Amino acid sequence: MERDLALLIPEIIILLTVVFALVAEMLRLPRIALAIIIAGLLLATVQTLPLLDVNTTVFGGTFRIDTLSVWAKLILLPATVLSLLLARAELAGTDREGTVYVLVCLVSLASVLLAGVGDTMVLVLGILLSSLGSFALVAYPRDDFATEAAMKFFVFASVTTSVMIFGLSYWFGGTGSTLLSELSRLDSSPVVAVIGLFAVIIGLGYKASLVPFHFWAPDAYEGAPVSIAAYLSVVPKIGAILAFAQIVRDLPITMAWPLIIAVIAVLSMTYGYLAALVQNNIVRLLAYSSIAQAGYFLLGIVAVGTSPLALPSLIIFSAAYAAMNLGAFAVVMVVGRTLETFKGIGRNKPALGVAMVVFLLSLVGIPPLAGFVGKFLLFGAAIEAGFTWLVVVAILNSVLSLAVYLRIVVPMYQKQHDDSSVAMSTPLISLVWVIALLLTIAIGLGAQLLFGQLNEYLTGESLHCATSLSYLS
Amino acid sequence: MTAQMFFIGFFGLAGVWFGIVVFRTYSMVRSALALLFSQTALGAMFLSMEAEFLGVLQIMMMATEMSIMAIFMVMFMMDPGGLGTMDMTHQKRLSLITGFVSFVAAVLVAVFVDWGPVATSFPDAAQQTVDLGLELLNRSMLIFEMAGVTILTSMIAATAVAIQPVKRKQKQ
Amino acid sequence: MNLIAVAILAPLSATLLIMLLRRFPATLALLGAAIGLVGSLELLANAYNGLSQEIILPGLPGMPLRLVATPLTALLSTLVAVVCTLVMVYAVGYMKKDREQVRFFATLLLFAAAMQTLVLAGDWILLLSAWELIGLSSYLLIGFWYRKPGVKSAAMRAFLVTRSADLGLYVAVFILITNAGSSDIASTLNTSGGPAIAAGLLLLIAAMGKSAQTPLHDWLQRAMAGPTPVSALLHSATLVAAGAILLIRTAPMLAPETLLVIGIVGGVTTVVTGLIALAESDLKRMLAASTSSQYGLMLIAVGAGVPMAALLHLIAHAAIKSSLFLGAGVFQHSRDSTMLDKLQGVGRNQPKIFFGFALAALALAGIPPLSGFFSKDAIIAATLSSDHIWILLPLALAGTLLTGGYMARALRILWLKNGTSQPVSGLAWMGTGLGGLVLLAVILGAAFPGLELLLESALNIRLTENTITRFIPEILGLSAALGGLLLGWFFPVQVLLGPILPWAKRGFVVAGGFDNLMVRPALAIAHGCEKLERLLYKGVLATGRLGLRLGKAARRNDESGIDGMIFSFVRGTVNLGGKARTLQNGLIHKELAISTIASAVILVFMFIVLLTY
Amino acid sequence: MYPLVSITVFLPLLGALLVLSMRKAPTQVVHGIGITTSGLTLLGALQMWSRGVSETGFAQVEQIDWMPSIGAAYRVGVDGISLPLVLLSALLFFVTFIYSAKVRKQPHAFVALMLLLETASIGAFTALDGILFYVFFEVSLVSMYFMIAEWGHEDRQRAALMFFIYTFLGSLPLLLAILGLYLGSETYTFDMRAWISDPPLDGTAAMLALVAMLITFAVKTPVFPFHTWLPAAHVQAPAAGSVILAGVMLKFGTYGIIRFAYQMTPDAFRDAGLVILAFGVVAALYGAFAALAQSDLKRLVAYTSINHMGYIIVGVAIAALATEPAIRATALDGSVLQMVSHGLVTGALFMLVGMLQDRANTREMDQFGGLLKVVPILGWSFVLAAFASLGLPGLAHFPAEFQIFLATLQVEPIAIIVILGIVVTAGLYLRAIAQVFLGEVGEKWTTKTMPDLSVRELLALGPLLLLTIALGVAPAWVLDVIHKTTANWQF
Amino acid sequence: MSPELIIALVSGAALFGVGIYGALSQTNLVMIMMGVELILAGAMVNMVAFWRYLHPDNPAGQMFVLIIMTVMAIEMAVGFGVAIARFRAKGSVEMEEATELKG
Repeated sequence: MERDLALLIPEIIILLTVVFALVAEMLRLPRIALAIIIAGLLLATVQTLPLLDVNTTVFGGTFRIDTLSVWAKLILLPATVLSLLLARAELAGTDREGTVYVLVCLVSLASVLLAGVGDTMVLVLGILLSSLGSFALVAYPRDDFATEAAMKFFVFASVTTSVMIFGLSYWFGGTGSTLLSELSRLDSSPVVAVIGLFAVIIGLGYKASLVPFHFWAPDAYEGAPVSIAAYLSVVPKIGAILAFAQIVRDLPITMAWPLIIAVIAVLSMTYGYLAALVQNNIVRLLAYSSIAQAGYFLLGIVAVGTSPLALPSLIIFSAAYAAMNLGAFAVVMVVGRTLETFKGIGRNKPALGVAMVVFLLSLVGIPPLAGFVGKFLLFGAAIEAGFTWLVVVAILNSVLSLAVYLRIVVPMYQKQHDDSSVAMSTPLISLVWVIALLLTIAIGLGAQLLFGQLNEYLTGESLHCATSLSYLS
Repeated sequence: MTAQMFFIGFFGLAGVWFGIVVFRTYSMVRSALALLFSQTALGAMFLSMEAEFLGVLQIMMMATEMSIMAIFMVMFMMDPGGLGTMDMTHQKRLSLITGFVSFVAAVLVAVFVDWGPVATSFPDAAQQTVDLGLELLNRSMLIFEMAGVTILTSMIAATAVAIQPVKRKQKQ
Repeated sequence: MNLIAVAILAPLSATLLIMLLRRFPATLALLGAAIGLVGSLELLANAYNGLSQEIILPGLPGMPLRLVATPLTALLSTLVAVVCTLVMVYAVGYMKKDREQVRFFATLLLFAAAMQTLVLAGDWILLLSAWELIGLSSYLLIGFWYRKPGVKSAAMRAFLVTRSADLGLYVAVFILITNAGSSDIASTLNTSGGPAIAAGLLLLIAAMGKSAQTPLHDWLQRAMAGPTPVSALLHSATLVAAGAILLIRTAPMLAPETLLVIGIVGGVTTVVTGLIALAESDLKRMLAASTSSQYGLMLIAVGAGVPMAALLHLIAHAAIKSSLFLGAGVFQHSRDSTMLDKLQGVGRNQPKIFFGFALAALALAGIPPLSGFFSKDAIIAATLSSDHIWILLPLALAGTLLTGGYMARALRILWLKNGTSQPVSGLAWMGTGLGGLVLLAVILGAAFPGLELLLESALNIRLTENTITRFIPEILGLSAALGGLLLGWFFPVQVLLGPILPWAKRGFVVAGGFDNLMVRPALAIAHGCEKLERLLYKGVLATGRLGLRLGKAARRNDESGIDGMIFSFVRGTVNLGGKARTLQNGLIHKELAISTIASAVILVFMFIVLLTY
Repeated sequence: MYPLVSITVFLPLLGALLVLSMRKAPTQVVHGIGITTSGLTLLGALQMWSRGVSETGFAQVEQIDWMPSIGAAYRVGVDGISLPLVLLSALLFFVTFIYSAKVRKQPHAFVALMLLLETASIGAFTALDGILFYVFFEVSLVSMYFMIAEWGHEDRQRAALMFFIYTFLGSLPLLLAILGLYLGSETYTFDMRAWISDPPLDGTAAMLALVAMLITFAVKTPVFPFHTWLPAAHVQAPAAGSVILAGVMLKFGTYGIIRFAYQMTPDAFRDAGLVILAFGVVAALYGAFAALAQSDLKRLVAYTSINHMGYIIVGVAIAALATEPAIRATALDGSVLQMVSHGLVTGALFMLVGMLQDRANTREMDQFGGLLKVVPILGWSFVLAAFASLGLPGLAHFPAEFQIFLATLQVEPIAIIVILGIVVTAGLYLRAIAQVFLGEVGEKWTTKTMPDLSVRELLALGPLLLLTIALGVAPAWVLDVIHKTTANWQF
Repeated sequence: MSPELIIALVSGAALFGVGIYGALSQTNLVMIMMGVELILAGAMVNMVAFWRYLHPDNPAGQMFVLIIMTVMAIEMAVGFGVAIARFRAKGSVEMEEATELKG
């Protein structure tokens, strides 16, 4: 028990942070709440570092401390901090802004837990926890849009989650356990495995906004404050994706689940970019783009278990995605929500323009930016898993994505915008996009720093895959 | 046909029937009450499956929950009494088909999957509770704690969403 | 210092000096030409003494560039140098009033250097390079007065026609190199069989282009748009000669079949262009046509298997034709025109020049003891010895006859009647150059036996076969020449040519000539490509638009769900309480329904996958 | 030994950062930095040249671990194929900087972008790592997009987009191929040397990878059906952009075809040789004919690029089809030399067209006439460059094309039909010269409206023209380097 | 295979079907929530049955039921929170009136 708790120190720190922040919020001291949370999250991040070499489970396998979950913390907690800075910039002075910070922190906790999920109950609670906070965050402005968005979000979430729970009950029937590690028993009863997986696809598909469970996402992002949209598009989504990876790691490969995930990946990428192609609201555009990016994540999922590249690629793309997406949203906060506001911004604010271009090109996957490295590894993993066709589709979609993102870039460098006023520009936002920019470039160039760590670590891990990473020197 | 079987079937049927009733009335209050009955029937069904702790818990929790729900019904409905015959549904046929298909699919799975050997022995009620307690505080402690955090979050979230800010009113 | 280098580098460095200094162009040009001439002469002297020289330069990998001075090449080099020098002397006078002497002399010298390279080249790559470079410099020279109307098209045509024909040389060179495994000309001459025939015919095409053989003779007449010294140079020993020189040099490898084709091409050319010359109303154009005709005669000689005869005629013709052109240039200056009807009687104003001109004309016609007589005689002798005597001999005789005819006609027009002329400046220079060339034209015949001996000693090419006595060809040639002269002097051209006169005046253009056969189709293809290009462009844009449309469709789908299906269900919704609710888009339940249906599909798909795996 | 190659590659990047950090610096200073940096880079390239290449494999290799766990590293080095291209790039950038020292519109961004482009270009030619190559390849794309979009002419946005989308679309298959090669390699490495010495793929996989790579490089080169972006991009690009685009970036395509397609999937390439050859022939002829139909001088030059690049494709295909090492070496020598020649000649031509446009604000040929009289130096330079472009002996293109055609005839005689291209190009250039420079001078062109070349322009143009002649007269100094590699080609 | 298990599972399936119908067909947020409750009830029935007849030795089954109950309660609570917020903003919790966000 002590050992388990020691391994859960980062999570515990987050929880304590929440408690203290709540107190601060009750005292109407939002700035202090924010400070506490940021300090707590950073502390939790730091406390995660000693766990880098750990590969174990706690509480009888219900939670996994392994590469995915540790790196999820290392990626998601800093991303949360950045989101909080954005939120502070956007929401400072509004009523109960501290609640937002607390909820963000809780959702991050849920996402972090999801990334280490080892038990179906953790999965259920993780999704629920992350959804609950998200509803409140989306509804925070309490205006027409926000409440509508929250309502739709809620309906979608509750229906999909409950269907997932219903489906998961069959897994218990099949294995007699709620542990994911027991899923290999389902080898003999594939129907049950399929039903359960189907349920998981629905539940996590909703959470990661995969087509066809994506409908809530554009509405929610549009209705929510931009900073919250940025947060939602990054942290809970990555948590859900990593949870997905944790689950499929234990599925018997014989039931050919990668194929169905590949199909969903194709749907997500294609639909997301197609829909993004006609958006004039940049937040919506980025929402659809994040749907498509989720499809790219699935390229890593299909390779889990067959390619040693799968997990590293997922992690690196997560980091890349977090950096570039947060950066793009931060720029949107500065410039404004519509395409029109972007006109000429590249000339008026060259640094900001360059940053946006970098983020968007990284989202497209142009080297040497972070998005490229991530996608490249994902492609490699998928090819190694035998999904070359999927990679071809992904690459074709990258072309589509180019069109999508160029729709933002092109007006940026078009004719001069008359009034060079911007929606909002505070040092905080600037700080965020500068950090995101540096990270986007740094991850692109220094992927090895991440990868070396991952590789070293993964070699010691017992994967289901026959190959190990040892020959990848 | 054992008694257990009968009771399970009976309460199951009752639960389903009240479930259907939920969507067949034009009054939300009635719907809430129907749901209450449905859930209670399920609680009884659990009891007949010798899961006593769960059964009791179900009945107690649902009673509370549904009463709250009924109160909200009154708050939000234009026609809480269901005096009119206002239809509260849309895309009915599609929903019907979907619901029916889901039902059939689930039944098919239930019937045609080889669930393996039926357990011959099972712990008595007291042992169950002990087991559950041990499970709660041992293996599933993290889950338990997560549930707690989730409840905390739901409180924060619900209040954050629902409570009208004071400042804003002043502004207006 | 190597003499080959002197022969080439002297004019080349003079070019560069002129371009750099931009002054004393005439002096430098003369100096360069003279030094080159000395070099060439010494080369010839060395060759006479049995010494041959060679320079090997790094070129393409495995294919070094060579310059060789064999008796043949040394002789040709000397010829080029002599003519160049004399033309240069003449040009000093001719160009006195022109303001762009720098450009003129620089180009002229460049041309001379390129020509020297061509004749001295010992490997195919260098020969090809020089071949193209003389094309370039002739383009520049012909286009010298680029602002004059017609000049640019003349220059362009000259370059284009020759370059098109040059493709033959390119391919022939490739074939020869492939076959011999070396680009050395000497070693490729051993080629035989199919490659030899193919290469020979391709070389003929190239030669036809450069030597303006029918049907590619048109450009040469148009090239008269350039200054007269240029014409003199191009038409005598250089540009046009390149074709004949090429065939002479490669004669050892030419197969009998190729030789026959060459002979026929030459024969046809000599007759066709002879007729054109006869009908021509412009002195310089007439001389140009005559050049084609004379080269036709040379090709007959090559075709008859006696390239030596061709070579002799080439040498004689070089001196003669440059004299004629230089004379024509003086006439042009005195009357400001080259049209024959404006030049009537100009000979009386410039009697000395006319005397030289007439001597050269007679030499060209083949009147003994002028040089042309001997070379023509050699050609006719060659046809007599040929296997195809009945084809080649009549053609050669007809060519000779026509030569006499048009030269007599020209002389008659230039001498009879009176006209007024203006004084010509720089006459001294022009006279000197002209005099030198006329002198050569007159006396070169005496040098022929010596030349034959020289070349025989080098065993480079086959000698005139003396099996038939020289008497017969002499008689035949002389009578044809005299007959031609008499006809030309006494009968007007209308009588001589009769019905074909208009056709001949137009240069026997077949099917619209070059324009219709080459330019139009090329432009048509080009415009076709352009159309295709537009189409492609549109195609790309259309694809882009398709993508956009798909995107819009995706959005609509999101807005209204799978419309048709759901709409009918929703329409059935009863709306009670008098509260009409309008159905709107963007409804969560529809989206949920889509999700549900889609997930059902996914489930089915999963089971299908499950069953198939 | 200091890391010369890396210094040469990243020197421009340093310059770019310097420029960006000096936001207040006046225009002249900025251009001065650009010229100096590119000049130093040129010196670096020259020193690389003096260090030479080795007979086997790559020389001057520098290597630092980057992502060792997936076998990606920073590896640069040169061989006889890349070294001339490096020198060419450095030179072209240098002269382009001199030429564009007049740019007044956002000089900081311009110079920084150009320097970035220079790093990307030299980097792409020296990269010996699959990922590194791709990185440089894409960076060049982005820089060029902004170059066209920002400093281009009338319809620049559209052209830039077209360029970007087209080449980006084209570059993705390469990514796929690189992944394939990577996963096919025994030790999971991105080392291009390993891929070359031991081609990782065979059979259908190799063919698929080949097709992917060919698509990429065919778009970049560009080859006939994929070329539509080129005229648009060229016409709209600023003169400096055109020079770089034609002089350097088109070479990525042909370089890639040799380095990747040919060297890494040699067997598949040989199997597909005839098809590639056909594409090359069609491209060469189509480019020539399409150029003939143009009335816009810049489009004309752009289309002739397609023609010249077609010859290179022909050369490479012939090299693959050839069985004799000597012939293969000839074909490759010709192809590589053709890249260099094309860079010099077309660079000069685009510069000249740019100078004309600067003076006249039009590129339509029928607007001009008799300009030789007004701007003799410009005119004669154009004539020289045009004749070089049409393959006149003694000028840069001749030795290259000669070798290509020679090898073509030896290997696939029917393909010699491609030689028709040289007549068509001759025709179109003569037509252009006649229309623009010969004939009567138009009234509006006086020495006032159209001054002759300035010193700056001469300095920019001079090196290119001199090298054009030098390469034509004595190609050996470049060919020796190329031949060293091609003569020892290992298959 | 025990008939009790089947009966229970069929009941669960029926509840699930009804719940799905409700979630899809209702126009009102609260009613949709009821549908969700029924789906979850179905899941509970399944879980209890599986635990009782297949894996009584694993208390995780019961635990899961507890969790599902929690989920039901929490969803209801938060659902009402959202509903209140919506009601305040718009005066109705009808889904069909929530059409501002689309596209």
